[in-house]
Amino acid sequence: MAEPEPWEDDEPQGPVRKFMYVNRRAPYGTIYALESLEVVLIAAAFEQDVTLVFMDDGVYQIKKEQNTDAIGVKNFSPTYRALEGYDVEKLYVEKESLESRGLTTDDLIVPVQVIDKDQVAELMEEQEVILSF
Amino acid sequence: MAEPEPWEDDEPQGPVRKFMYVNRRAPYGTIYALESLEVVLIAAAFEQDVTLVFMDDGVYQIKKEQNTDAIGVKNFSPTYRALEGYDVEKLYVEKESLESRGLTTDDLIVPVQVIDKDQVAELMEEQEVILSF
Amino acid sequence: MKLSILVNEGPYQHQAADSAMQFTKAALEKGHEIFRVFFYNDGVNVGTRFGVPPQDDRNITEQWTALAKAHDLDLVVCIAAAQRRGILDENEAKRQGKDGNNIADGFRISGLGQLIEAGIQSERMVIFGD
Amino acid sequence: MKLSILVNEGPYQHQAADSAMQFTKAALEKGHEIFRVFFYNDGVNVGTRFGVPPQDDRNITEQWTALAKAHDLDLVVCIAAAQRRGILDENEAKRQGKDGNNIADGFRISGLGQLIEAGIQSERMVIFGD
Amino acid sequence: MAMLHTVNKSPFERRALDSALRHAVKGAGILLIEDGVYAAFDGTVVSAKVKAALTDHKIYVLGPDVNARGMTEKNVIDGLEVVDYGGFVDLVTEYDKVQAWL
Amino acid sequence: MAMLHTVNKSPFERRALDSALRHAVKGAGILLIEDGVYAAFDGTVVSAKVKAALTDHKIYVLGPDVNARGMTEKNVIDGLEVVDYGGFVDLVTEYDKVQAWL
Repeated sequence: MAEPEPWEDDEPQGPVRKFMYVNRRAPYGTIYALESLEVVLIAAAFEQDVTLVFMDDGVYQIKKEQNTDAIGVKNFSPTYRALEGYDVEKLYVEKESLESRGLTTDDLIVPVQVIDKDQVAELMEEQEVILSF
Repeated sequence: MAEPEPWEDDEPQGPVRKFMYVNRRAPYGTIYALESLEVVLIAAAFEQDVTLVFMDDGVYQIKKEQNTDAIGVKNFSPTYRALEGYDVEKLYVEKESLESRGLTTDDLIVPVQVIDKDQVAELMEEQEVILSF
Repeated sequence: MKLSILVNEGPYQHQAADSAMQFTKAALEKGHEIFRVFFYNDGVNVGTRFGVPPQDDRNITEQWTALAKAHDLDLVVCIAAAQRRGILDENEAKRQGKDGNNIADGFRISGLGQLIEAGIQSERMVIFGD
Repeated sequence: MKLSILVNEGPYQHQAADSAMQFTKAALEKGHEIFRVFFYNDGVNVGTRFGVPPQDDRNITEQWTALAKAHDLDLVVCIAAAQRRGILDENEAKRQGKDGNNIADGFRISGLGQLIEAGIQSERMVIFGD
Repeated sequence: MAMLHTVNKSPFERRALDSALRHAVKGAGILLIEDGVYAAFDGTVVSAKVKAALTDHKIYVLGPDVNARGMTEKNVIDGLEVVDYGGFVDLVTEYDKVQAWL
Repeated sequence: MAMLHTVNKSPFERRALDSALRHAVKGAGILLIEDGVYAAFDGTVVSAKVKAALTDHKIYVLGPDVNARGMTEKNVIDGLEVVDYGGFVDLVTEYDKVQAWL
């Protein structure tokens, strides 16, 4: 599946498209954070131009020191650290979302770029495919 | 199932319990309004003391003139009118929820008693079983 | 004390079925009686035996099946909600003319009256949903 | 124009699968091409053939099956999400050692790569969820 | 053309509309569907917010979802455009891309 | 004893906590579980609201859900009581009844 597909030649925008994954939900209360991450990992094999943005409750997905032992659910937060190995390196966090939750980048499990809401808006406009779950 | 059950004799509170159905969600976007109503209808056969309260987006459940033809989903709002026939007659609507949505009792498909949030709170405290979906 | 549990969401998508499981275990450990666990709305999807979650994650349905066996729990899947969503036992499959069934061990399909009965019979009803 | 649709919620509990159906019909009527409809998260539950909704309500799965037949639509159920939730075709049932399957006519089970391919291949991706 | 943002959540219960409006650039479109249509009605505590957003955005609302919820075009805030599913499809193709605020 | 209100929604995204607080009589308990635990942490835009509610209510938060979300007791607002699932069970039996603000 990682090989170029025949229809890619027909793409007016060329074979590589800009994919953005918008993460707006907290982990564990619902599965969206985990299953969004599973898409990102599979997508990596397609060598597209991938951007992740964490905003609203999505910033909690990458909170350090998650310990799920007592809720009996798998802790998937270490997987965010593996993204770099898949060449997924454009991770953005919205400043306003962090601040309203009393968080700083020191609280986060991966290095990210912090941008404000207007920059998030511009970044979205630059994308070709926006996936949200 | 409508007959008295043997264990009812053991109930310290007597055979009839106060059941409240709390309806806080809008219809059609999710199934909770419909499946809550289905519980109320079945419950009627048990001859319990039933109260329904509509608050927050739940007040939209009993908005008049719902027409679902173009969304392809069944319009179940006429069923609220049938509740009276099942001796379910204690229908309360929260005043603040109505007002913040620009609605009045003229907009509602069934006769209701309008009470304010403090009265809702007191009514809840009087119940024995509170069901919310 | 006699407790009943209501689960309104399916497995994995929401934490409801997990929270209900942890709560039920803790209640049993404290010596309380679980009169019934009733699965309604998408909660009926907890009762499928066809699920195969990743090996490093929990299998919610099997957890319920095991707990029901160990403590003789009454796990009831609402028949009306199950029909909508495609949870069938052998009887229901026959009645509906379906060519198979998917109910998990330890669950039974029954009517909404079982929820009302649980409400009458139990001293507390605890609800887990979205 | 070439469009793809992503459905993230199961049938009935949320309006997502209904909205996606109405949107897809309208797009086809306007002469657009539907490259793929991908079912993810609880959306995979749309693909069960075991559902029997009340006779006076719609059967969402049958609507999709019929639309797929009429317009040769590619309805893809995500394999990983389907495993978690118990949606199986014959192959998957064999592979997982399950004694039956429940996939509906017109749906196929495949990998997440199909979603990415849809994103690359389609000019627009429209998402319906909770 | 800029992006089309779809909002399917009640503005009384969820913050999806707020998030969409905070991240919509000038010229972006907002389409209210499913329970999101409750933001489209006049005389509610959120009407003022929606009217203010009309300065920078075209706002559309899905008619079939409006009617299902017991409302008609008469209840819709002036300046919003009511569309059917065909109109929804047209918006998807006219705007550059779509972002769903689930 | 009054009622126990359980809240399982993030206060940043949903209005369930607001609704629970509006309808809790003096002496009623509030238990934060699942994504509801985000209301329990200090230094957020909702902390002040929760602190104010402590005047009329005992507020509890489920420790296992706190830890799952990368937080510890140190992050929890002073005056809230952290309980485990056993404590959750005790609260259910101590209060007269339970209302879930889903």
